[in-house]
Amino acid sequence: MTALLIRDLRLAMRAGGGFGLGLAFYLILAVLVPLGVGPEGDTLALIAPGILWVGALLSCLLSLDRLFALDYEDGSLDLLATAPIPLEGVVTMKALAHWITTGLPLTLVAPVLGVLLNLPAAGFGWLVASLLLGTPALSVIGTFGAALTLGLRRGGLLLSLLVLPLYVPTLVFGAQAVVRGAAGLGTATPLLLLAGITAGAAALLPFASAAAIRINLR
Amino acid sequence: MTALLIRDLRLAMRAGGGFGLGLAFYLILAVLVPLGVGPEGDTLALIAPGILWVGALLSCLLSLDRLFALDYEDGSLDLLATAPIPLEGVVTMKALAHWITTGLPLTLVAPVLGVLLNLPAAGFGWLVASLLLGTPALSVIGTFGAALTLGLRRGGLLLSLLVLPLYVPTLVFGAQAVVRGAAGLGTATPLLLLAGITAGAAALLPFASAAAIRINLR
Amino acid sequence: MASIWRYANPRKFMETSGWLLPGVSILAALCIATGVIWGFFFTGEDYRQGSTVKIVFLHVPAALMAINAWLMMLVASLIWLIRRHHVSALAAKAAAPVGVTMTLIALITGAVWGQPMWGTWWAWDPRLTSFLILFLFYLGYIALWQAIEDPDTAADLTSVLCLVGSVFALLSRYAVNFWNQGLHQGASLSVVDEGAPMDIAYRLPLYFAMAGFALLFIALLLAGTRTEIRARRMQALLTRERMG
Amino acid sequence: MTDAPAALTVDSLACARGGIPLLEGVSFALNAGEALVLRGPNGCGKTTLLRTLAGLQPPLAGRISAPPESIAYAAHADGLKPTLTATETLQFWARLHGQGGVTPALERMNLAVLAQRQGQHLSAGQKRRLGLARLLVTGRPIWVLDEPTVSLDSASVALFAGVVREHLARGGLAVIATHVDLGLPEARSLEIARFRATTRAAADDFLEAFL
Amino acid sequence: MTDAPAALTVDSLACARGGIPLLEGVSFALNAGEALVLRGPNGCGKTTLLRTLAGLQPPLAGRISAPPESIAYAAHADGLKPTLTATETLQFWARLHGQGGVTPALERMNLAVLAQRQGQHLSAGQKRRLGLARLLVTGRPIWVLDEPTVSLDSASVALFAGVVREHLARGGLAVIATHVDLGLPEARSLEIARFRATTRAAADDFLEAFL
Ligand code: HEM
Ligand SMILES: Nc1ncnc2c1ncn2[C@@H]1O[C@H](COP(=O)(O)OP(=O)(O)OP(=O)(O)O)[C@@H](O)[C@H]1O
Ligand SMILES: Nc1ncnc2c1ncn2[C@@H]1O[C@H](COP(=O)(O)OP(=O)(O)OP(=O)(O)O)[C@@H](O)[C@H]1O
Ligand SMILES: [Mg+2]
Ligand SMILES: [Mg+2]
Repeated sequence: MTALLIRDLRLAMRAGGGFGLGLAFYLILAVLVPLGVGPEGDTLALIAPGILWVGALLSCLLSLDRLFALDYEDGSLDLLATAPIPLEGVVTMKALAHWITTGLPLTLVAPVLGVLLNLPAAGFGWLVASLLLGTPALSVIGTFGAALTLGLRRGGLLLSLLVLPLYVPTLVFGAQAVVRGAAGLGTATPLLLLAGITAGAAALLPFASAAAIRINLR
Repeated sequence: MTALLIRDLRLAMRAGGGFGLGLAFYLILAVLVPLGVGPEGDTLALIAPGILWVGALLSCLLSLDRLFALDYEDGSLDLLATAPIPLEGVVTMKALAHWITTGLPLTLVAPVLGVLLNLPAAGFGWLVASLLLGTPALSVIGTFGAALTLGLRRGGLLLSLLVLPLYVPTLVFGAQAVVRGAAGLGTATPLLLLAGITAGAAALLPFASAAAIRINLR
Repeated sequence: MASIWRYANPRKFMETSGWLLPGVSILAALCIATGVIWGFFFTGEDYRQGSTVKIVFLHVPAALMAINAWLMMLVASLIWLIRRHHVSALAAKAAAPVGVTMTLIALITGAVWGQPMWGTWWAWDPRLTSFLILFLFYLGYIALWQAIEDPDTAADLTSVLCLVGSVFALLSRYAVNFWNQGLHQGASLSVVDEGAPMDIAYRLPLYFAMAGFALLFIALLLAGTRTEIRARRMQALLTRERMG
Repeated sequence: MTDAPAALTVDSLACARGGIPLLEGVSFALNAGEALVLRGPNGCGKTTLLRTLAGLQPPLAGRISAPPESIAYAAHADGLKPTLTATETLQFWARLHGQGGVTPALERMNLAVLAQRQGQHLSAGQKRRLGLARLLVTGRPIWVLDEPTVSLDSASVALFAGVVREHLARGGLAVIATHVDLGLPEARSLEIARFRATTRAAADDFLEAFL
Repeated sequence: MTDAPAALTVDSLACARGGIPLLEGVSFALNAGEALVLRGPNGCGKTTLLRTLAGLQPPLAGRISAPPESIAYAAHADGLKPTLTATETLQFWARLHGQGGVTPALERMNLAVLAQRQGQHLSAGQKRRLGLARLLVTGRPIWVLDEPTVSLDSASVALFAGVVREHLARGGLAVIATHVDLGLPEARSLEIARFRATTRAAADDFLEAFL
C-alpha cells in the first residue's frame, strides 16, 4: 500500500513539480484578488480569511481532476482493481498523496499569503491550524468526487460542480475559525467541528469512493 | 474550418453539458466567497466587481486544461496538423469554441451573480460590457497557454501558472471598468484598453500558439 | 398480502400510474387554484407587509416541496441501492428536475418578496443560503445523471451521490446557521411577525396551497417516471432488435 | 506463485457490454499447465469475456470459479506511466503484489538495456514488452491476456511464447485472446463466435420487465 | 485524389527521437501505384521515420520530396472521439479535407452497421477499422501507415489489403510499417534495421559543438 503512495508522490514530482504548482496557483490567486478588488488594506484584512480559505479550496480542486483519470485512461486502475489490496486502500492512499502534494504545502505557505492580504496578526496561528485540520477533508471529499466522475471526458468541471457544495461545511468552519481568531474570539467550536468533519469524512467516504470506482470500472 | 468549430461545440455538448458546467462553477464561486468572507452586504458590494472578474477568469481557466489535451492524447492533433488547414486556423477555431462554451455564457449569467454579491445597481451594465469585451482575450490567451503545456501530464496547474500572469492586464482593466461604473465614474479608458488587449491578442497570439503546437508535436 | 414491491415492476407501475395520474393531476390543480385564489383575493392585507405577503401562498409550499423532493430522492436511491428496483431509480431521476424547479420557485418568490421587505433582492440569510446550496446539490445530481451514458451506472453513481450529498447538505445547514443568524422568518408555520400566530384566514388557504403543491409534485413525479420508463423501454426494444 | 495447483472453471457464463448481452453459455475448464486461446472476429466479445474473468465486471449469468486473487490481467492498455522508468514500474507492481526483485523479469523480457528508460521514451513494442513483464512480477498463476502480441516483432513474439510456456510448466494457466499466431501449438483454442448471445433469456429479467 | 500522379522520394534521410539519432541514409523512391512495407525489430525507428515523412518532425538530414499536402498519416492512435459516432467522425475529417460523402468509406470498411455507434462503444478492432476508413475520406494519394492491422481479425486484414490495392490501382502510394503479414505480396519491402544510425555524423553539428 505504501508502494502506491510512493509511486503517486514520485509521479507528482516528476510531472514538473506537483508540489510547486498547487502552491503557485494559491500564490497567484492571492495576488489576483487584490488586483481585482483594489489595494485598500482594510477591505483586504476584512476578506483575507475568506479568500485564503476559498483559495485553498480552489487549489485543491484544480489538482483533483486527474487524480484517477490518468490511471483510468492508461489502464492502471483496472490493474489496481485486480491487485491484492482493497480499493478502499487505494482510494485512501490516493487521498493521502493528494493531501501531501497539495493540502500540506498550502497550509505551510498560507501565512505568507496572509501577509499579502493584510491578515490581522492574531489570525495567523488560527489560519495554519484550521488549514491543517481542514485540508485533509478537502482531499478526501475531492477523492470521492474524482471517483464519481472517473471516465467522463472533461469531468473536470462536473467534478467541481459535485465537490464544491460538499466543501461548504469545511469552508464555513475553517473560515469562521480564522475570522474569530483574528478578532480575538473563541475558536474552539469551529475547530472542533472542522476536526469532526475531517475525521468523519476520512473514516466513511473511502467506502463510497471505492464503490463509485467499482461501478465505473464495470 | 467551420467543421472543426462544429465538432468542438458538439463534443462540448456531448460531454455532459459543456455549456452548463462553466456556468455552474461561476455560480458556485459566487456562493463560496460570501460563505468564506461573511454575509455583510457592504463588504460584499465592495469586493463584488473584483470577485466577479476573478471568478470569470478562473472559470475560463478551469476548462482550458483539456482544450488540446484530449486531441493530443488520442492522436487527433497529429492528424489535424497534417490536414489542409493551417494550424493557426485550428488554434483560432479552438479559441472561438472555448469562448462560445465558456466566455459567452459567463457574460450572460454575470448579472445574476451580481445580485448575489450585492453589486451596486449602476455596475450591472458595465459588468456585462467589460466581460463581453474581455472574455475573448481570456480564451485566446488561454489557448496559448494550453498550446504551451500540451503533452505535459498534469499540465493543468502549470497551465494556470503560465496563464494567470498573462490574464493580469485583462483582469485589472475589466475590474476597474466595473468598479468605476458602479461608482458612477467614467469607464471609457479601461474599456478601450480592454478592447485593445482583446484585439491584439486575437490578432497575434494564434501565431504563437500554432508555433508552440508545432514544437510540441515534434 | 400483496407486497408493495409489486409496484416496482415497471409494467405494474405503468398500469397503476396510468389511472392514478389524471386523478392526482386534477386534484392538484383544484387545491392549488383554491389556495392561491383564496389567498390572493379573499384575504386581507397584512398591516405591515401589505399585499406582498400574499406571495407566501406560492413561496412556502414551493420551499417545502423542494426539501421533500430531495428526501424522496434519498429514499428512492436507498431502495435502488438495496433492492435494485429500476422504477425507484427512475423515480429519483424524475424527481430531481421537479425538485430543482421548486427550489428555483422558492428562491425567486423569496427574492421578489425580499425586495419590498428587506430592500434587497438577496441577502445571505441562513435559510436562503442553505436553499442556494440545496439548489447546487440538485444541479450536481442532475448533471451527473446526464453525463453518464449507461443507465445502471448512472443510477448507481447518482444514488451514492445522493446519500453522501444528503449528509453534507445537513452539515451545510448547521454550518450556515453557525455562520450567520439572519433576518429570515422563524421556522414554524405559525409566525408572520414575531410571536403573533398566523391568522387562520392566512393559514387555511396556505394549507390548501401546500396540499396542492404536494399533489402537484406527485403528479409530476408520476408523469416523469412514466416518461423515463418509456425511454428505457425504447432502449430495451432497440437492444433486442440489435441482438436479432 | 501459490503452491496448490490452480484451476479455472467457467460454467455457462453470459456477459454483456453497455447493457447488451454479447455472449452466453461460455463453458470451459482449465487445469494447471494448460493454456486456452480465444479466437473470434472483431467485436465478438473477447475483451468483454476477459474483463468478466478478471472480475472487473459482473457476469450476467453463470459462474467463474478460480482461487481468490489468482488472476493477473493484461489489457489493450499497458498501464505504463510516461514518467516512470521500466524498473520503477515493475518495482511498483511487484511490491503491490508482495513480490521481490524485478531484474529477472526485466531480463526475461529483454528489457535489461531499457531498465532506466522512462515509459514515454519507449517504442510501441517496447511498451508492450514492459506490460507483459508485469505479469511475471505479480506471481499469480492465472494469466488473462488481451491481444498480448500486438506491436511485437517476431523475435519478441517468440520470446513471449517462451515465457508463457515456462509459466505453464511452473503450473500456471493462461487465457489469451488473439487474432494472430502466438506460436503456442500446444494451447487449446476456443472459437468465441459460437457463444454469441441470441436467445431472449440472455437479456436479464430487468430488460424483460420493461418490455 | 489529385490528378497528377504523385511520387514520393526520400533521399539519404536521417531522423532522431529524443535527440538521439536513430536512422540515417534512408533512401527510396515510390511511384504512383507502388507500396512499400517497412520492417524492422521493435524500437528500430519505424514510427520515427513515418512521423518524419508525414512532416510531424523535421529530419536531421536528407530530403523528402512529395507533392504538398499529399500525405495522409495514420498512427498507433486512431484519433477517435469517445462521444462522436462513426459517421460524425468521418464527416468531420471529410469536411476538413474538402471531400464529400462518407457512406462509401463506411461501407468499404464494413462499418455500415456501426455508423451510428459512438467511438467509446466500439471494440479495439472496430476502432481500428474506423481509423483506417478516415484515410479514404482524406482523398490524399500518399498513405503513411503505422502498424495499420493491429487488433484486426483476419477477415479485416484481407479487407484492408483490398482497400490498399484499390488505392494503388487508382494511382495512390502507401508506406506501411508492420510486423505481420499484410497480404500484399506485390508491395516492396524495406528492412529498416539496415539504416541504424552509427556514425557520429548523424548527430547534427549542434551536438558536435558540445563535444
Ligand atoms: C430567496 C429567498 C428565500 C428563500 C430560499 C426562502 C426559503 C424559505 C423556506 C425554505 C421556507 C419554509 C420554511 C418552513 O416552513 O420551515 C420559507 C418560509 C417562509 N419565508 Fe422564505 N425564503 C426566501 C425569502 C423570503 C423573504 C424575502 C421573506 C420575506 C419576509 C420570506 C418569508 C417567509 C415566510 C413568512 C415563510 C413562512 C413562515 C414559516 O414557515 O416560517 N422568505 N422560506
Ligand atoms: N454501449 C454499447 N452499446 C452497444 N454495443 C456496444 C456497447 N459497448 C460495446 N458494444 C459492442 O460490444 C462489442 C464489444 O466487444 P469487445 O470489445 O469485447 O470485442 P472484442 O472481441 O474484444 O473485439 P476486438 O477483437 O475488436 O478487440 C462490440 O461489438 C461493440 O461494438
Ligand atoms: N527520449 C528518448 N531518449 C532515448 N531514446 C528514445 C527516446 N525516445 C525514444 N527513444 C527510442 O527511440 C526508438 C523509437 O523507436 P520508434 O518508436 O520509432 O520504433 P518503432 O520502430 O516504431 O518500434 P515499434 O515497432 O516497437 O513500434 C526506441 O528504441 C526508443 O526507445
Ligand atoms: Mg478486444
Ligand atoms: Mg512504432
